[in-house]
Amino acid sequence: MGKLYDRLARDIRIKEWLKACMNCGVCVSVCPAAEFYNYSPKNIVNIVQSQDDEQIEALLKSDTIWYCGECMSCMTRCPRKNAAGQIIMALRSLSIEMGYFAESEKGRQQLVLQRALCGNILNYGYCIYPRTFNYEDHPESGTIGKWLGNNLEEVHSRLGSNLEHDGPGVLRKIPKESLDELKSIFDVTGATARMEKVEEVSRRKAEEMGLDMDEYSKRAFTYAGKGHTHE
Amino acid sequence: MAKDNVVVIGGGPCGIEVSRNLRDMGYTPILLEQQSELGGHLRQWDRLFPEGVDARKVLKELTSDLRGVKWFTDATIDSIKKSRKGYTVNVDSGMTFESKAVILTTGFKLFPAEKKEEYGYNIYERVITNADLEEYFRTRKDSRIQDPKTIGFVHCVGSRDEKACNRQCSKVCCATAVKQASEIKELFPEATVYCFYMDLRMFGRSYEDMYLNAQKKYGVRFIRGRVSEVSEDIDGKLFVKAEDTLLGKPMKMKMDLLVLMTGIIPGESTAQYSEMLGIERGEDGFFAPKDTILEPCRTKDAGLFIAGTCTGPKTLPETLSEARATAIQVHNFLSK
Amino acid sequence: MIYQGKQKIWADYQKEIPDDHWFYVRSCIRQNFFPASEVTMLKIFREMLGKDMYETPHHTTCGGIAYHNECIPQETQMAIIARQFALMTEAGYENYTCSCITSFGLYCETIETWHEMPEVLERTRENLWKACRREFNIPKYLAHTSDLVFKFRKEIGALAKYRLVNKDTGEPLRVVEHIGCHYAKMFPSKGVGGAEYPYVLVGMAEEWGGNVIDYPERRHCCGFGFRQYLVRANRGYSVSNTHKKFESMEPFHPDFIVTNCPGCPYFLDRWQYVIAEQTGKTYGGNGQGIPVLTYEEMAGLVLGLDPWDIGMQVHQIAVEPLLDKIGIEYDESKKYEGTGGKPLPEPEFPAAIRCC
Amino acid sequence: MIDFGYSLSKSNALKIENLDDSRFKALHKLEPDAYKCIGCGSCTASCSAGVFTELSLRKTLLSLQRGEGKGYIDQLQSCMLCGKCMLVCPRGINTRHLILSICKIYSVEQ
Repeated sequence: MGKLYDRLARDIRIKEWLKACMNCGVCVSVCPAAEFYNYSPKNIVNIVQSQDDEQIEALLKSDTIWYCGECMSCMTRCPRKNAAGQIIMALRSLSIEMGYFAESEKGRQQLVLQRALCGNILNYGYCIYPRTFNYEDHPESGTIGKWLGNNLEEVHSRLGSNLEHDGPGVLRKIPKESLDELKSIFDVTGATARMEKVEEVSRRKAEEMGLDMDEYSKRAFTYAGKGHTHE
Repeated sequence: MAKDNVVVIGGGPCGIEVSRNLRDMGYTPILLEQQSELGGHLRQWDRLFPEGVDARKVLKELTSDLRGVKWFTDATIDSIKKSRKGYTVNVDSGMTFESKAVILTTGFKLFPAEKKEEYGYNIYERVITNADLEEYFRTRKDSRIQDPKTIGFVHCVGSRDEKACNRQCSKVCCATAVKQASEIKELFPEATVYCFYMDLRMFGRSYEDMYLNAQKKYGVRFIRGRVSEVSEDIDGKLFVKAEDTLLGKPMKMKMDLLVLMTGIIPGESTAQYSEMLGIERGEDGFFAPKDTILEPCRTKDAGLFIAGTCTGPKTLPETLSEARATAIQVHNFLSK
Repeated sequence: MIYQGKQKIWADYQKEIPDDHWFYVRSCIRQNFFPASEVTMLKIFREMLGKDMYETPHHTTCGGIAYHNECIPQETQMAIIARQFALMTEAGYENYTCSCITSFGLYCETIETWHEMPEVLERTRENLWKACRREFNIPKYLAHTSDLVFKFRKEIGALAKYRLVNKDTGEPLRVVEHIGCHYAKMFPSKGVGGAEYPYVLVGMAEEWGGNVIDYPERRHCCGFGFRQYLVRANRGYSVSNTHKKFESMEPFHPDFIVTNCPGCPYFLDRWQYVIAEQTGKTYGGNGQGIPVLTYEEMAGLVLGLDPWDIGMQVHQIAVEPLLDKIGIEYDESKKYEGTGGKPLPEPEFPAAIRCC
Repeated sequence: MIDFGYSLSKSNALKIENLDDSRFKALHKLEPDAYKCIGCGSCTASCSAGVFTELSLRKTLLSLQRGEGKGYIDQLQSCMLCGKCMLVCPRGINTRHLILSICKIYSVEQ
């Protein structure tokens, strides 16, 4: 029994959601990712179930574990009460802890996501925040998205939001002491450490790739890589 | 010399066969069936695997000579009381029987297909069960079956499925599916027939030939993958998803008919008798015998016997053999 | 389709939802993209139904989107949830309702884990105490806000000004309901109607006069997929999954789509625009799209609230054809106004899809 | 036109209702055993060429049954007709003959 598997086995999500796969394929047939990526949740469960560290390490360094959309459709259907989606979350966490995530295109997206999402949480108290949601990164938000962005205060005020004001309501300004509590939770429960780890590993990887951090982030955000069916 | 009464509860093939054998050994079997006819599930079946023997003929043979068997239909058991002398069995009609031995041949129930919600039985019109299809084979009447061009058989419906609260293999459904797939192909030679299986359990003599025949003679296509969900398209056709696991690819297909192979689960009365008589049950809900290998028909209670599918999924010949074996066990017990 | 078969399943998945006094928490995505939906929800419950919905400015994101992008560990996620519960406990409430489906799923999952593994609950209590000096009770009842609207669908129906009926033909509108994946797929028993045939939106739409469509890809995810949308490189996954749903529902000619998840209406709305831009295909007839509503918007419309008050103008897909079908009155000139009737510059109108 | 930076992906799903199995039916005429495969994988496991290439007779035969064909026929080119698969097939399929028939039928249009 290998070390990587042992670490995985300590994850609550593996304890709860890895039983024994019998390869029936129901997860694959409902999986949104399996339809559009070269991807199979069943194969992932099988590798973890094999407890083979060599294969697990390869998986942790691959694009494969980052294809899942975590819709958890697999969880509803599995006749053995496995949950591929939850198992994948444990794999992703371990990939980050080991620093393996930077070895794959999809894994390298972690830096971009972390900066955006953890930034929003710690600065504003929201996962998504209008001040950091740029039309340039989101042309799919449409002409209305652009309009909303250009007239943010007016439209929100018209619709009854409390944008950046005190008191309750939509997009209210979350009090400083509450943001401090979130920061404190991050420090106590390992989120801050994870952020530092991702920054550090990404910095090293960028260096290795001969990119500065902006180029590295931009590439991670835009480069689709292999595995998409249209390529 | 008149020998003892033996009460047999459950008038399916097992109960009938055990009664006939006891009768032949000089006992007076009292066979109690809660339904209005003897025969159990066999009454609903058309032909039997592997050779396709007519189920009606088998049932007729089994029930042709019941002289010396006191059989009662519409007989629901009120209570069974144990005393030092044996058992007192009270039937709701007011009858009471005394017996030193009681045999439970209470049988099984088919998994209620509607519980597997994602397959849409009783929601999408063209989803039927193996039992419905046998009924159609017998009567040729079912408005849901109208010259289907694409037909699917879904194995393991309510079996090998923890979400359906049944982890066990139901044993006979694979063979039934292969039999039914071949039969429906005989009725609709132009149709394309698919079987969705996880493992094909062709365990009995000449079952493998039945499978080979289904492939070679009938062109039945076997897809290794469990159906994940069924829905209905605007034209009324079924939309079925599965993975072809041997290719590693998700599949979507439209079908005119989908047959759910519902599995064998413990009968309604199993829990009730377990409670009434203190018979242990396994995790799967079936009666647990005293010893699964050496004493499969005995309970901890020396005068109380269990036989047939109330102790787990079995084929018909296995059930009948067990019935005969149980008769001997009962005889040995009563002769002591 | 045999309707009675679904009714039997619905009967199996009843959910106990208390009548009043909820601790209310918001959804990140809804506040960003459909802010008026939460405003409408509170207006209906507080002003029209006279219910107590308590909100504290101190509540925050549940962290769910970050968690599902692996940006924060599970332990952080649980502690943030515990802090929300602490706010509830301190405010003297025991019924907890959230506007977000990702949150709802996480609350269900976390409570379930705490139940299965008491040592994890203990550790969360320690973490929260260490980080925030707070203590918490687990809510007695947990509901998504769509559960609440479902529960009061008859009361809302009694106050309704319009019905989901085509005013010209008298026919019920054809409604596609779309349920957020994390509503019941993880824990079917936590959702009204279960995971396979959820009843929460069907119950509303039918009560208010509509006719719900069941199409082959109904159960399928909208395609958000967290990082699959948030990172541009992955958005092919997201748009392709939405595309699959539209191709599947197209033959049924839906009049509109209603959703209970904050993200889904955004994706189902915006991806129609992208599909039109990229392939020229539109799904709503006349070169238009199929309007996608939140359930709060659907409730607001039948209650006769002004479409521009409840935020129908922040949809990319124009809702006017739907308003016209129902016979809802609106003033087109007020669509793009700011506060106090202040005119705002009009948005651009895409060429590939008619957005009025 | 706006450059979104991505586009619709092609579905991986096999869509059986659009399946064109006319060629497989033609193959079946030549090879009555074409449906007999039980997918056990013995042929692939024993395949001399499969060690060095992607060749898998099991997958090829199954894909052809499902109306696919592209790519798989090219793979068959690496078969050396050594016949080891024939020795191990538990269903006694004449796999060498089958491979030749597949090439005959499927290479026509390609």
